[in-house]
This record gives sequence, structure tokens and C-alpha cells, in this order.
Amino acid sequence: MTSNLPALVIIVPLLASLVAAGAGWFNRKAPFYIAVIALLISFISSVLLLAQVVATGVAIEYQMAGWPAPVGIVYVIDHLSAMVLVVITFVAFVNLIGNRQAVETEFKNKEGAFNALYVLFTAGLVGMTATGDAFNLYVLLEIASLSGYALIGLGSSRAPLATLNYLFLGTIGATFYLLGVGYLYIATGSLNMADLATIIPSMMNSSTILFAFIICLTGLLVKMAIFPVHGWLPGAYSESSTVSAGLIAPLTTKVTIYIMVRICLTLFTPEYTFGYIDPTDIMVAIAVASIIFGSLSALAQKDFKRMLSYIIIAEVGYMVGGFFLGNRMGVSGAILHIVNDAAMTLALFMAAGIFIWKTGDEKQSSLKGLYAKMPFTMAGFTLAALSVVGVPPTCGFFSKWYLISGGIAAGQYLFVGALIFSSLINAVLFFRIFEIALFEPFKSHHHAGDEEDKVESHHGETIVDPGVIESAQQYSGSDSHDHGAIVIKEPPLPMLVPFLGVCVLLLILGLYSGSIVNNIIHFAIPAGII
Amino acid sequence: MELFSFIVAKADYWAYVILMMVGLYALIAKNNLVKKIVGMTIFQTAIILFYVSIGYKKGATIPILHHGSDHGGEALAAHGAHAAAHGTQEVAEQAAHAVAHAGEAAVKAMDYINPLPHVLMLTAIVVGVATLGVALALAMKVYKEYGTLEEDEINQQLRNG
Amino acid sequence: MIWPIDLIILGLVIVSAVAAITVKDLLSAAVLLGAYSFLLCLLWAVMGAVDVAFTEATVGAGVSTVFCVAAVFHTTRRTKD
Amino acid sequence: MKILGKITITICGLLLLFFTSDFPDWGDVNSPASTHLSPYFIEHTIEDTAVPNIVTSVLADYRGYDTMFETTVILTAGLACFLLLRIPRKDSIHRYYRHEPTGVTIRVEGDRYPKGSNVFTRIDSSWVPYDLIINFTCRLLIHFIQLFALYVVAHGHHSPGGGFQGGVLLGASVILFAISGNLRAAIKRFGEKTAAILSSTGVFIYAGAGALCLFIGEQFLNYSALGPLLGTDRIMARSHGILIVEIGVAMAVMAVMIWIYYNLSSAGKQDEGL
Amino acid sequence: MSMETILSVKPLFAVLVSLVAIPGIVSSRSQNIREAWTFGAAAIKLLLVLSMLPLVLDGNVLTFTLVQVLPDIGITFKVDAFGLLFAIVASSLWIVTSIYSIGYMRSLNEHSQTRYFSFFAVAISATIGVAFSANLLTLYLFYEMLSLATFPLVTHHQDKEARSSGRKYLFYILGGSIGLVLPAMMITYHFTGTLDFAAQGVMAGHINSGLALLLTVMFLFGFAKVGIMPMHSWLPAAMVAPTPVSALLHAVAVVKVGAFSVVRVFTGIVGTTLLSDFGINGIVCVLASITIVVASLIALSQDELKRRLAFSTIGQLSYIVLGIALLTKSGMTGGMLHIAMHAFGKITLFFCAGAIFCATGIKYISKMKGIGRRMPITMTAFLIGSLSVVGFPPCGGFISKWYLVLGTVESGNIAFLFVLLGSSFLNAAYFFRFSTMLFSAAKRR
Repeated sequence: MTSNLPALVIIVPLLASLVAAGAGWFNRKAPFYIAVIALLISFISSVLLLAQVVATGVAIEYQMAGWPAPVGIVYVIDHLSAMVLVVITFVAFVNLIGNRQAVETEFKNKEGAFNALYVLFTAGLVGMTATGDAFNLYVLLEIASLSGYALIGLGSSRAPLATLNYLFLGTIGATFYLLGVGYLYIATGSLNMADLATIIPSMMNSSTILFAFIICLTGLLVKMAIFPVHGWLPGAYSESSTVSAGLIAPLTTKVTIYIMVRICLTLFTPEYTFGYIDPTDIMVAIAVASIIFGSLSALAQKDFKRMLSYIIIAEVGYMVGGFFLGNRMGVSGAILHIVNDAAMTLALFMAAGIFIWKTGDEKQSSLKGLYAKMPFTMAGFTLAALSVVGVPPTCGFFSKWYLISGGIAAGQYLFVGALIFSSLINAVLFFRIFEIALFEPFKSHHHAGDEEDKVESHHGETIVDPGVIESAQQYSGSDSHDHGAIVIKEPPLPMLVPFLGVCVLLLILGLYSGSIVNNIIHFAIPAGII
Repeated sequence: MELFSFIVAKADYWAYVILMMVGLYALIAKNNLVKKIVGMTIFQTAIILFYVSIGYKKGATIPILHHGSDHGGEALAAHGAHAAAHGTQEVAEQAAHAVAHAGEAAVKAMDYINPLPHVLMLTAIVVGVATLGVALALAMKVYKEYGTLEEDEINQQLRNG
Repeated sequence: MIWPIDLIILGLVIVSAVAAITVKDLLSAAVLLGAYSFLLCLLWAVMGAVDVAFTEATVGAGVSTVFCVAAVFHTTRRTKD
Repeated sequence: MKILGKITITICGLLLLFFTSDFPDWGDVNSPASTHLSPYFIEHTIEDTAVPNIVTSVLADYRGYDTMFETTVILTAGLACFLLLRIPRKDSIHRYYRHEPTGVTIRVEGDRYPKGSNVFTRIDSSWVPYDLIINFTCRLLIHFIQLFALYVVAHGHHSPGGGFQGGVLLGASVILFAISGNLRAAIKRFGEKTAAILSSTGVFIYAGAGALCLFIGEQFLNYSALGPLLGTDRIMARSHGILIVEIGVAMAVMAVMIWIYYNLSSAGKQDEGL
Repeated sequence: MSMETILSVKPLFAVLVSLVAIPGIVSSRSQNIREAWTFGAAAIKLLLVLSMLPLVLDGNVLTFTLVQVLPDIGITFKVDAFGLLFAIVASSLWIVTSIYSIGYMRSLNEHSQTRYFSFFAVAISATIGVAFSANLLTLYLFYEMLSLATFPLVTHHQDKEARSSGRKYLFYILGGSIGLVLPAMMITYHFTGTLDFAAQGVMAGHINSGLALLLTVMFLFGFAKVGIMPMHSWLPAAMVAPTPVSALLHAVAVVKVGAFSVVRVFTGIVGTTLLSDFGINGIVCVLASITIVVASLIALSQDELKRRLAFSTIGQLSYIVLGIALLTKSGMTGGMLHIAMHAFGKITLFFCAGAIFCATGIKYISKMKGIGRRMPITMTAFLIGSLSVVGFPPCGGFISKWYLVLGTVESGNIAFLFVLLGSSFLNAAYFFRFSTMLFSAAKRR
């Protein structure tokens, strides 16, 4: 069975989504568990694949339908794709188990379709990551996109419009990519990435190849929402339901960046990308614009999820800029940041999910006094926020380290400056939230118990001092007798534990980033990049 | 005549660019959501035109083989019919050539149009209709929410709260 | 000698595409899109892509048009551009 | 926006036009596209898969993996439309009933039914009388459409067509029935649940056939593994495998087309259609 | 004396021990249990730190690498004499401060005491981490950890003033570390390929004079905790914190971490030869001297006792920087000693200030007339503390100041001697004017 692992990673979610879609018509609880089990199997398979690749050091090739490379479609699991597979399946799995209650309330009577689409989205991303065929990538990209549209579209009342914009730009991006593949096909007659990589060096001067590169890249840049074409992202992510945002926000942009890395390094060889075309200056300039724009726009947002969305735009700039620095440090940083940013974004959106679930409001001001009310959640949130700011030893610091190192080595001091600037802005953003959550007295969101809470947060411990948590829980416990007031306390354990797990993971990723880089990313970058 | 053959050689590619730009224009500049969706469909089908043009080979026939014993007769007939339909000298010659070699079942690649782009484009068509369906569903939801399909009117409503 | 047919249909395709995005009535746009798809289907038949033509005829000209009409029916025919 | 659009498309268009000059001529037999990979398919389809329609063999076998996801794309669209549009509860505002003997139309508020409902028939609010010819013609046509669709599915190995086209035709026949009559009658014959489950089942047949190959011990979707099961040699097994998946595709595509139509034409209420 | 490098896990334990106590502190059901945790951790920490003393006195160096986070940089601990001195000062003062905190917090019935003790423990952990850092990255890590852990302590009162002070605090500290130290560190790493503290620095031979000057200045200002003007104004603002916090953190841990970091970077990264070869130390000396004089003058004019102490601290910190930047043996010794001596002296003064506030609720010097008669023991302690800070002979402060003065003489730059002496007079002025006032007759009621 181990030889079939590359297929299992994607087949299990695919079959499970079909079963879940059908089972939803008979049992409302079954689809969720089917989805969870499938994602777990997929996650385990991808971990095994990663272990196998790291142990042997050789890429695994799997021939779909038994046809060898240029004729049929092959899956290629190398260090890079195995790592991204682990990230995708992990994020999907954790986000789903952490949001069971939210799914049940937000998608009532449509659990089957929702879980099926959720798993299909994951399957699409997994396929995109693993495939070695340029056209197959397009098909899977469309699966991920279409299921993504559906997941996002069923959010707030503004979600359909935002999703429609996303759909238009997403289609433009995907179609551009398809056109690029067509240009490659007309020039070379092949669709297999490895095959193309052997042909392209012999026809470096072909303008068709050049245009294929440009247009593929343009399509992917639209898909990853870099600065001039970012318009769809904030609306789509902030209006969607939290469980969808928790899946899509960490993964879509990151996987698209992975695809960009894959296309530039595996399909167009590094010699072509960095040697012949050398787009470093212009791409880094775009990245810098994206970082600065994303950071400044985030500063202007009142809505928590919207702010996170703009941070994502800045993070996209990190990765694109880092990759196109074209040196080993920068590319390592970009790849490491794919992993780290996925984890950070997941943690932040899970935190957002918990806040919204608990307070029923997306405004930053609704976080008032939450430190006293839900200390564990806020501790996790603080950790995630510090990671985005880039405080060691959280993982965000280390990818930033590589990116800045790469920037200095490449002499792109503007990029270095933008990274530092964005870190400072992020610090301002998150400390603003910390302040609100720490200083402002807790405001009851549902009128009842308002007075009592105010008293408690200021002087509650002057009488007895049983420790913050106990007191907070006691008070909220007594609040719950109030008619219909939503009491803010820690979320239920199935929600809290996965969230805290992700937050701890941020630390672990940070501490072990050295081994990740040495054992995985080092081998994922072709030797041609120094 | 030189110019003419040049036009014929590239006309399909030009046409695809024009169609693509028509679609892209509608996507970017049109105000009505359904119009944008129409533009999106045109945009996607332009790519299909591009791919199918890649696959076309002069003097070749449709990518369905006439083969061996059991279906040989039908396939041959079909093939002949196609050649006749095209009415070109070369195709007829190719057909005759193929008939001559039918017994040996030696298939020559240059006799048949490249099937690979067709396969890819079947997928693209299906993706197109799937996207269309989802886009229309979203447009209907938008209409239900705002009572209009015009983007400027929707933005007006959003601005007014 | 299929190029004359090819060129003529290409011209018609472009005309119908432009018409579909300029006509000031969404139902007409939907129907014109159907016509556009059908012309493309002809074009592909000419180029020997029979399977693609068949698919375009059923999916593009058939079902897509029905979907568009259904959507227009449930929203509005009005358009400003 | 208009000016921006015009500038964009002018720049893009000119760039694209400029780069077409490097293309091989239209119909060039010696272009890379025609010489690199595709000759393999043309020359080996019979010996590999015993399917003369190269498009079918490439679609369902060489690149069968693509096609599986192509079917999944369709399913995704169906699920997406359902998730986005479907309103489970019925909006009980008002309905129209027609008294058949007299032709009088009455409007009923709420969820009630008029007494003696065997003489009353429910009609759509946009109902137009005297559609007898349309009704009759369409119902006559539907059988032929379906027959042709089945032929297309089954004969995809040898002639243009296959699961997709056949599936769409099958779906179109039901859609035609819904358009010519009314949506409720169509739903009564081919319910939403049926459509949903059939669509999943169709893709499941495809992916399941692939997974079966995997469990037998070959690669995913390598139908030749099914040879012993079907009692044929490995090459014919591929041919049969293609037929199996084409049936799955047809099922899924038909069901999804109908499902999307139900949701789109009734804005998710599945009450009154076009 | 044999210089040996010993692999030992003790430094890690010394750092972690107070972190381990946090779950205990958080989950304690009563005040007593919670404080028992604090004391236990503090005692163990001090014992751990002291247990390393004999080895280090023999001239050994203890190292331990926790994890290799970057290809050739790990989170690595190294215990040498200077680091250990600082660690002993910090961990012994933690015990003292804990006792003091308990009295202070209980007597004032402060809220959120659990949070207070937890973050206190984190802050100490970070301080020890800084003391034992073997490379700049590890130091930076614990430096940031300290900045963040002290934020809730500084803003403990959660009122408007605390909030604006907290903002200021973060703005200077985080802005300095992210905006200046991080890039400086990266540039250093890029050119030298290492961040380990080496005896002669790592920059020599890799970096030209202009860049070296730029990096030095970036480090000096970036470690804003050292309070070189103009990066000083967070320190008076942070005095809104409860007094134990001001005492331990703003007299000992935080500012001394800043000074310690600067010393480490100057000696271990930039390297003394480079500093003197390029004449960078002169610029640093001038910056420090300006800070010394200006801070002392401002201190004179402050009426709030804690603010006066704060400006005094700013001045005293620059003594350390000045001592190091003189680049003479005595100057260096003086600077390093001054870290410890000033810590003990200043913490005494802060404790007294807190005691006055607890007992009388008075914050302003002008209202404290005659308070010495009501609290004679406290005020005697205050007098001794201030004598030490001024540098009177029997007190610890004298020793360090003596070495500093020697250093200025050795360096041959008499101007700095005058700066030192002049500021000592100013110190004397602002403390003794106050002290005499304390013991003068109280106003008749």
C-alpha cells in the first residue's frame, strides 16, 4: 500500500467527499465524521510521504492509470510538495475539527454539501500540489476554486457579491494560466512538467516560451492577490463564514505561491527563470508595493477579519518578493514562510472564529476585556499575533530572518525595509487589539449583566482573590442565569484544543525551523540557486 | 496571395485574441453582473478556440481511427464520408492512402488531427459551464440581496449603509 | 479548402460575441451567447474537433443558454450597458 | 472603469497579437504540438486500449485522471449551486390554482389547498394557457433525445461522443420536460434527492473503478487490472474500463445538469420553474 | 586556571525554572500557595545560578545548545563570568523583590495579582536568558520576550495613564528592537556569517568603518532599554507601574538587560579593536556623556520621586556605556561592576519609594517633608542607597565609579573625567537635597 500513498493522499478525500455528499441526505451527522476521517487519513499519508522522501532523498513518482510520464499524468512527490501536502492536510483537518459547532449552526440542513465541498477543496489543493502535469494542475485549480466560491459565498449577506468578484478574478487568473499552458504546448508539444523542463533550455530564445512564462505568472499573481490585483481578497475572506475562512485563507494564497515556485523552478528551469529572464527587480518592486499597501490598509480596518485579510496581502508580498530574490536564502525564506504563514493564518482565523462565535460581532471593539474572560484563547491569540509580528522564537521570526537575509544578499534593501516596516505595522495592529482586549472593560454584547461585568473587571478581586481565571469563570457562571445573555467564557474544548494546538505548533515550527530548512527545504531548491 | 496565406495561417490566432479581449473587456468594464458573466464565458471559450487551432493539421482527418476486423467497414465508411465532406484534394488522397493500408492497420500520425487539445478542451468546456452555473447562482443571490444587477447601484446601496 | 468557411465563421463568431456583450437586454444577451456557442461549435466541426464540437453544442449552446435564461428569468432583463 | 478596461485590453491584445507571430502556422503538420506527444496517442491507441476514437481513449484512459476531476468539477458546481441557492423551507406566500372544468384561476394565500383538489391543478404564476403543441412536441422529442443520448454514451468508443455529451443530452431531456411542462412535474419524476445521489454515485463509479484497480494491485485508474475481473485480456479490459467510467460520467453529468437547473430555474425554492 | 568549555544543561534549567512555576502560579487556589510557587522557583533559580559559580570561577565556560534554529545559529546558552555576575544579581534580587511585592500588593489590595506574578516570572526568566545567551540571536529572543512580558506589568493599573505609558514603552522598546536591532543583526550576519559572541568581536575584517559605525549606532539606539538619549523617554513613562515592577524591572532587569546587551554587542560582536581602530568609541562616549549630564539635570527638576529615580537611572546607565566605550581595562571593569552596584543601590531606593507610597500614599517629593521622622528605618536605607548611587567610599557604588574614573584617566580623555565627576556632584545634589528635606522638621499641622 505504501507505493500507492501518492494516490491515497488525494483519492481518499475525493471518495469521502462523494460519500459525504450522498450521506448528507440520510444522516446529518455522518458527513462531518466522514470528512474528518478522510482528512485524517490524507494527513497521515502525507506525513508518511514526507518521511519517505526525507529518508530516501528521492522524489516519488506515481503514474496515474499506469502510463509513464509524457503520455499519462504523473504525480511527483518531492521534498517541496510533500511538505506542502502536510501543511494542506493539516490545516484542513485541524480547522474542521475545531469548527464542528460552527458548521452545525451555519450550514444547517446542508451539512452533506458543505462537508463534501470542504473536502473537495482540500483534494483540489492536494492535487495541485502533487501533480506533475501542467494541465492537470489547471483542472485541480478549478476544483479548488469552484468549491472555494461555494464555501465563501455562503457567508454574510455581502458574501455573494464579494464571491462573485472573486470568481471573476479567479477565472481570469485560471484562464491566463490555461493560456500559458497552451503557449507552452504550442511551442513544445508537451504538458508534463519534467518533460517541459528538458525541452525549454534548448529553446531559451523562443518568444512563445517567454510569453508563456509571463502569462502563467500573471494568472498566478491574480490568483494569489498581489497588490494591483488584490481587490477580491479582503471582501471574500472577511465576508465568508469563519470555518470557510479558516480553511481558505491559510491555504489558497499559500498553495498558489507554491504553484508559482513549482512552475518557476520545476517547469521553467531556474536557469530560465533567474538566468535568462531575471525578473528580480520588477517582481520585488511589486512585492514591496504589496507589502506596504497591505500593511497600511490593514491599519485602516475596523473589522478584525478584514484586517487579517489585508495582512495576508502583505504576506503574499513577503513570499513573492523572497522567492524572486533568486538566491538560496530568499527562496528558502519564501518556502519556509509558506509553511509558517499557513500555520499563523490558521491560528488567527481560528481565533477570529472563536471571537465571533462567542461575541457574535466582527468588530475589533467587540474584543473588549476578553483577556480576563478567556485567558487561554487570548494567550493563543497573542502567540499567533506575535508570530505575525515576527518575535522569536515563534515561527514568523525565522522565515522573516531568511527573507531579510536573502534581501541583504541580493542587495534589495527596499525589500528589507518593507519587511521591517511591515513588522512594525503589524506590531501596531496587534498591540492595538491587545490594548482593547486588555484595557477596555468588558462590554456585554447582549445588554444583560453589563454593570456587573464592569465592576468585576476593575475591582472584582479586591474582595477575594481566587485568581483571575477562577474569578472570571465564577462570574460568568453566575451571569448565565441572566435571560438569554451570551456569556463570554472559554469556548468548548473541541474548539479550544485544536486552536491551542496550532498556537503551540507556531512555537515548535519556530524552534525547529533549522531542521526544516536543513532537511527539507534545502533539498527542495535546485542546486542552481546559490 | 502571399498576404492571403499569411492571414489564413494566423487568422485563428488573431480571432482568439480578439474574442479573449472582448471577454476581458466585458469582465473589466461592464457594469452589469450578468454581462460580466457573459464576458467570462466568451473569455473562456476564446482559449478553447486557441487550443483547437493548435490541434488542427492540414490534410488530416478527425481523430477517430478506422481499425481492424470487426468495425473496419463502418470506420472506413465514416472516414470516406468525412473526406468527402471536406471535399479537399489532400484529404481525399489521405483517405485513399488510408484505405490502401487499412489491412495492415498501420496508423500514421500525420493522417489524424492532434487529439490531445480536444481532450483538454472537453475539460475546459465542462469547467466553463460549471463556473457559469456557480456564477449565475451567485448573481441570483446578489439580486435577491440588492434588487439589482448593476454594480454601481449596488455600490451606491453599500455606501448608503 | 476549408479556410473560407473557417474565416466566415470566425467573423460571425466575433460579431456575435460583440453583440452579446453590447446588446441592452439580458435575455437577448443570453440568446446571443447561445448563438455564439453554436457558431463556435460549427467552427470546431470544421477544424475536425468533432468531440469538442459535440460537447460545445450540448453544453455551450444547450445547457448554458438554458441556465442563463433561467437566471435572467429570476432576476431582471434590465441592463444599462 | 471603461477607460481602464479599454487600455488594459488594448495592451493585452497587442501583446498577444504580437506573440502570435512566433506561432507555427495554422494547420502546420510539423508543429511541435503535432510531432512531440500526440503521435504516440494516434499510433498506439488501438494496441493500448482497443478504442478507435482517440479522443475517447486519451480522455478516459491516458488522461483519465484529468477526466475524473473534470467530472468532479461538474459535481462541485452542482453542490455549489445547491449550497448557495437552495432554500429548504417553502416560502408560503401565495399560490395559483386553476379550476380545470371552468378554467378559472384562483389565488390561495398560505399553505392551504383548495377543496376538491382533483379538479384544481397547481399552476405557476407565469402560466400561459394553450401550450398543448409545445407540450406534445416536447414529450414526443424527449424519448428520442434520451435514446440518442444512450447511443452516444455507449458508442463513444467508435464515434464522437461519450459520457459527457450523452450525459448532457440526458440531462437536457429532463430539462426540456421541465421547461415544456412545469418544474414540479419534473421534480416528481426525477427528484432532487435522486439527482444529488446520482451525481455522487456517478463520480463514485469513476473514482471507485480507479480505486478498485488500486486495490487489485495496479496503479490508480489502471483499468488493465480489471482484466481478470471482467474476463478479458488487459487491453480489452482498458476498453471496458473506459465504458464503465463513461457510464459513471454520463450519470453524474446528467444528474448535475438537472440539479443545477432545478436550483437556478426556481431560485432554490424548487417550487415554480421557468 | 584552565579554560574549559563544559556542556551543561544547568543554564537552560536556570532559565526555565521560573517558567515552569507559571502553571503552578496560575492554578493556585489561594494567595499563599501562589506565593509559595514564586518563592520556590526563585530559590531554586538562585541555587542553580550559584551552583555554576565555582566552575565559572575556575575559568570554565558552560554551554548548552537547545536547538539549532538557523543553519549555523542555535538557541545556545553560554555562562561566563560577566553573564553569571548579572544572573546572580537578577536572581537574588528576584527573591527580595518577591517578598517586597507580596507586601506591596497585599497592602494595596491590587487586582490581577496572578497575572502580575506570572509575568514577573516570565520577565525573570527572560533576564536570565539574556545573561546566559551565547549569541546575538538568543539574546535578541530573550530581549523581546522581556519586552513583551513587562508590558502587562507596566500597564498593570489598566487605566488611561497606564495605557499611554504602555504605548510609549512598546513604541520605543519594540520599535527599537524590530526597527534597528533586527536589521543591524541581519546585516552583521550577512557580512560575518556568525552571531556568536567572540572575545574579540566578529566584525573585524568583514565590515568597513562606515558600516561599522552605522551598525554600532543602530545597536546602541536599538537596545532602547539602555535609555541613551533620545531613546530614553519610555523609562520615566514606565514609572506608572506598581513600585516593585519599577524596582526590579526598571532599575534592575529591563534597563540592565539593555546595558548588558550593549556591552555584549560591543565586546562580542563589534569588537573592541574595531571600535578603537575606527574611532567609533569616541562617538559612543560623547552620546553617553550627553545623556549622563542631561539626565542628571532633568532629575534635579523632577518632583515625583519615582520620576526622579528614573532620570537618575538613565544617567547611571550611560555610565556603563561610557565605561565600556572607553575601551580601557579599568573602564570595562567599572562598567560591568556598575551593572551590579547600581542595581543594588537603585533597588533600595525604589523599595523605599514604594514603602513611602504604601505607608502614606505620597508620591511627590515636595510633600514628603519630615517623613524621615515617621519612617526612620526606611529613610536610613534610602540614605545608604543614595550614597551608593552617588559613589561614596564605603558603598558598592564607589568601587565601580572608581574604576570608571580610572578608565577615563587611562584613556587620556580628561573631558569624560569631568563628565563623571560633574554628574556625581549633580547626583549628590539631587539626592541630598531630598534627604535633608526628609529629615527636616515636618510642617506644623
